[in-house]
Amino acid sequence: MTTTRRPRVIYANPSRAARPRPEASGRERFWWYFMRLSGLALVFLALGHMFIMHVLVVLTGRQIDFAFVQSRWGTPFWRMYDLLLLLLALAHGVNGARIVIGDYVTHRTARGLLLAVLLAISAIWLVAGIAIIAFFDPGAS
Amino acid sequence: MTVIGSATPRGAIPPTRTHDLDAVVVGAGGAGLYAALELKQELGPEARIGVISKLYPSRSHTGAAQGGVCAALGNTEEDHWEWHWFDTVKGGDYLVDQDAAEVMCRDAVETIINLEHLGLPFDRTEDGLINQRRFGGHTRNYGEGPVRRSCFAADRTGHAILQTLFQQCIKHEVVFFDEYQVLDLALPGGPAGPVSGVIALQLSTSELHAFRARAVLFATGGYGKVFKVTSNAHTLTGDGMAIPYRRGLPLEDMEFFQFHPTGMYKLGFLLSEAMRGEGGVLLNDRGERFMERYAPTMKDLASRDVVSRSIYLEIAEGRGIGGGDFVHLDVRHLGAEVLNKKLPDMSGFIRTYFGLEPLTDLVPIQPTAHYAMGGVPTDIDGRVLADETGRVVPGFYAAGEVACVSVHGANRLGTNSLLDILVFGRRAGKKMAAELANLPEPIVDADAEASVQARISGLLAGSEGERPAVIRAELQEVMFAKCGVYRTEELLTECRDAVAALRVRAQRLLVQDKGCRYNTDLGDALELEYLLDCAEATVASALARKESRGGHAREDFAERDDVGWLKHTFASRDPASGSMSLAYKPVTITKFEPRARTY
Amino acid sequence: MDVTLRIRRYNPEADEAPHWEEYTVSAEPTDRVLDLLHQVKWYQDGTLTFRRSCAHGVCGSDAMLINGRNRLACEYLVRDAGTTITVEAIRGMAVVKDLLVDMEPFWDSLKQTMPFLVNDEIPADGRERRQSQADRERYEDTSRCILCAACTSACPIFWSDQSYVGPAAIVNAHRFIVDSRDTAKQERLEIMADPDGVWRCRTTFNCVEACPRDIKITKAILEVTQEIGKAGIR
Amino acid sequence: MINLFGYRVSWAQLAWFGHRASGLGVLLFLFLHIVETSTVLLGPEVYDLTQTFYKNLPAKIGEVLLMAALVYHSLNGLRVIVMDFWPSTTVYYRPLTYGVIAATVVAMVPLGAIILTPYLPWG
Ligand SMILES: Cc1cc2nc3c(=O)[nH]c(=O)nc-3n(C[C@H](O)[C@H](O)[C@H](O)COP(=O)(O)OP(=O)(O)OC[C@H]3O[C@@H](n4cnc5c(N)ncnc54)[C@H](O)[C@@H]3O)c2cc1C
Ligand code: HEM
Ligand code: SF4
Ligand code: F3S
Ligand code: FES
Repeated sequence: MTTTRRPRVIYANPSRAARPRPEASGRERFWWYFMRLSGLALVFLALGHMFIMHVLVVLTGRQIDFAFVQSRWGTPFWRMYDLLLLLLALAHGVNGARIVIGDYVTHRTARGLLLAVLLAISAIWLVAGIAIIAFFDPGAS
Repeated sequence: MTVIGSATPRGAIPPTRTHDLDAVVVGAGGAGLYAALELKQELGPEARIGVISKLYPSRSHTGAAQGGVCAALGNTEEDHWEWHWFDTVKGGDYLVDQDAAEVMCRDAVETIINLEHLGLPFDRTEDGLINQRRFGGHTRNYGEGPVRRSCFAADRTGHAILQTLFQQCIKHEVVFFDEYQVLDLALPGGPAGPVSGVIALQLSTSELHAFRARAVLFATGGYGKVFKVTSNAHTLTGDGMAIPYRRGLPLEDMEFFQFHPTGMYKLGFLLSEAMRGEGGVLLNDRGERFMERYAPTMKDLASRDVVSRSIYLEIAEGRGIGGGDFVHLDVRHLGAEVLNKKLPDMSGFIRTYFGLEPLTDLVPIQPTAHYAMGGVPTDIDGRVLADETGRVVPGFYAAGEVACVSVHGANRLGTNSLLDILVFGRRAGKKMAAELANLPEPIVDADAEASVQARISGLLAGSEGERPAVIRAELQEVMFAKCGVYRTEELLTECRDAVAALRVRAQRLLVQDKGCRYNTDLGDALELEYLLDCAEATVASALARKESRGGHAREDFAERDDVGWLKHTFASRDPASGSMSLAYKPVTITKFEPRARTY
Repeated sequence: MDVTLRIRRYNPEADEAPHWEEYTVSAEPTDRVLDLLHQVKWYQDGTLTFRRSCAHGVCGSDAMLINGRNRLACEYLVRDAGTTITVEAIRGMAVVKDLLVDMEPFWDSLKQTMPFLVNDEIPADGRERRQSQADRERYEDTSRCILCAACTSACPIFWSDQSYVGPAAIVNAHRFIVDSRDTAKQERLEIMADPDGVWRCRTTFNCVEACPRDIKITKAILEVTQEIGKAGIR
Repeated sequence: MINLFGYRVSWAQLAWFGHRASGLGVLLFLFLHIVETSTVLLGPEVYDLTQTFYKNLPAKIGEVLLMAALVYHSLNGLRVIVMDFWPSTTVYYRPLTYGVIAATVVAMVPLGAIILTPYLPWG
């Protein structure tokens, strides 16, 4: 076998004085509850959206086209519905992605960087999404 | 045999590190942890109290205890500590030092209450008090009938005790040196003392450390691993007994070893007395309930030593199952309710390890080496005695199974061991705290450090010899067969010679692992040496005692002999010449005159 | 019968990298995997290194990754393990040598949870504190933990990020949080509400499947979460 | 069960992994969806053109996958929520997990059929 390598002599503090005491985090608590409550809302919003757009449309023999959007976003109810869906899905999904990054990227700076990127992208898409719903003019043709 | 690992043995051992502490506790079982906690509480947070343990504290064998710990709380029915005192003395076949037993039984109540205050999860009565149940040998009004005296946390009382004490030690910031194996005492002035610390091997690095302190407590547990079939953990190798013994200090009453009747066949794990308490019976090859012959009144619930001997006799007369060396425990008739609710762990063991279903199958059992009544002699405050005259070794304390106070005499009652480790662990801690200021400043024992270094280098240097496991297996075999439940002059003489021969062979051990990290192969070799020392003292003491009493049963001297043998054995070995000598100390009798022991 | 043991060996003093080694040992169906490891260590290769003590599942020394799952080597029988058995060290903790891992971070996590009863008041009569059987029952399950680390080292979250305090520590915090005698509940809940505390559990249940004591770990974790909710930690 | 990454994968662990993957997948689609929907601001021609990208079999299969991901994610999310707020239900985590997986499969049969049928070569 190979020659003996001297182990690094470890003079660990045998008392194992504990690391600094962990601190409560209202932030994580908020997001934990948010994921669950938004999830509940999304069951209706997201599944409802998918059902209408991809199932009902077929069953009623319609098409998704500009006209369809026009008629839908002509009513404030559907606009509000889609806005809420957008906000919740984005917040829920992006926070989920944040959690996933936190789980797998343990290097401090890398994690920070990735989260910043995620946040930036999400912000842009959020603004874009709101803009679409807000600025779409159902009267135009 | 070949050497595996690196080709060249490691040259020198890394330099010795020194730690200055106020007091050192060796062993992190119930006894050691309670002592450390007490030291911290007495001396305040500034005190540097170190607990050195070769296992992580929560791995200590105290955690394996099942049944309970007794104290005359009287929570469910009338009880008095004097009754408990009597039971202890009688259970120990009158070899008990009655002043010590008095202290234990009196302190028991306060100690158990204190444990509750520390957070121990005792089972509760309807009124929210600590619940209590019956256990073998514990009686009301000096033997009138069974009494509920055992306090318990389900069927894992030991686990609860160990956890609670470990938790409180964390709270009080006891310094733990985990996975350090103590190899020697610092005794710069010779065996008479004073003790000024210990020398230990850090298992993770193989470095030697010198711990200097004015007071040292040994609480290293038992040595059940000298026997082939035992309920004890692999790590119970009698280190704490062998170390002072090698330095010429005596070991008391080593011939008294308790064999528990219902060990799982071959494996040795305990099947609690509760199995018979609930109605289980023992059967031989012919399906006879043989205990009816040996103990007509108590039958299967006679005391542990009696039942173990009866099983042995059945086996010796060829009525073991299939002529083999085990009998059956029959619990089939207890029903699913009792087995699954009252004895869940036991039923689980049977299912896991035997693949048997206790409801339909007979369970193979055999007596298993369980508990060392003997050990390092101490007074009622844990101070180690240098000889049979009662001279103490300054700065040296012992408590728990390693010690012999003697509260168990010739046979320990169920639940009294946990009580012993708690009461005397705590008392030793208190005494150490009180005496600390008056003990001499610790000084270095350069000789001891050098000799430990030499020992280890010697073991690592050899490239041929026998594997420790081979010798250990032979030792366990011969001790179980010849110094076991039943003993005779002939068997013991053979055993003595066999142990001596093994000691010679053990001078050339092959340690294959030459590395520094967790060299558990080296650990095996060191522990084997300790086992051999304990075996030597045990056999010598047993050979000399020509009577039968409690755990020591001689076929050739079947009767108890109070005239000749109502005394404690002190076995010691002269470190210079290597010759063994035995001395005797009278039993302290304060209240209960020896009487015939019938149940 | 003969059993093939495949053991993942690693000795940083001698090996560049971990590697698998095979050993053949003869065994009875009722032998424990621990017995086989002993056979190898005692009679074939003395350098094989692992922890063990009680040999019957009560001390928590020998959690290992055996046949793809965390178990105690002393509780897993050849009968169930088959004739080819793979053994490696538990995940998420640094391998110090062979099957033995660095447990210090595990103890650190445990210690951070204040794993001890806090209550300085003693009943005036000097007797035990009273506790109803129902209150006692609440921490029965979690007080059975033997600190073997099988759960924590089976948790996928812990595998990827060891700053997660881990199920074992939460189980031990739970034991005190729901103990009616304890007076530091608020403080414990604050600790458990750390970003690396209970929030990181993704209800994967690997811990539950690994626990040799069959402790309902995920239930305990979620009960702590609920208590945090009730206590209104910010 | 299967032995992935050297650790035996239990159904519950698989369920968690599926939840994570489906959540991320849906999020990714959400980002795409916003981009694609933004063309609605550019007038009917552009928007209708983008919509034609969705009207073929591969896209429809993607649509079914998206649907499956969302259905599974929401059912499993509901399972998680139930356990979170009633911890005693964790005892039934195995049947609950099987139930979620089975329900997803069952739900996807008609849903998939509705979406795919018009685009199947024989449909
Ligand atoms: C299966 C079983 C069931 C039992 N049930 C009961 C019961 O129901 N009731 C009862 O009263 N009694 C019972 N007993 C007996 C009782 O549990 C033990 O006698 C008692 O726990 C011993 O405690 P201890 O503190 O002396 O030592 P242990 O708990 O054995 O601890 C020994 C400590 O010493 C350390 N150590 C050993 N050698 C060294 C060294 N060289 N260097 C450093 N550290 C070292 C170890 O690491 C360990 O921490 C039972 C015993 C067994 C085996
Ligand atoms: C339809 C109803 C939905 C429900 C009921 C739901 C529920 C949940 C719940 C409870 C969690 C937390 C899981 C945990 O902590 O283990 C979660 C996580 C997550 N969700 Fe959803 N969700 C829904 C829709 C969505 C949508 C539309 C997206 C994408 C935009 C999404 C993306 C995510 C992501 C990325 C995570 C993180 C996964 C993880 O941490 O492993 N979810 N969801
Ligand atoms: S909860 Fe179970 S698996 Fe985890 S440390 Fe405790 S006993 Fe081991
Ligand atoms: S495996 Fe891990 S994710 Fe939660 S349920 Fe157990 S702690
Ligand atoms: S050796 Fe104690 S749990 Fe396995």
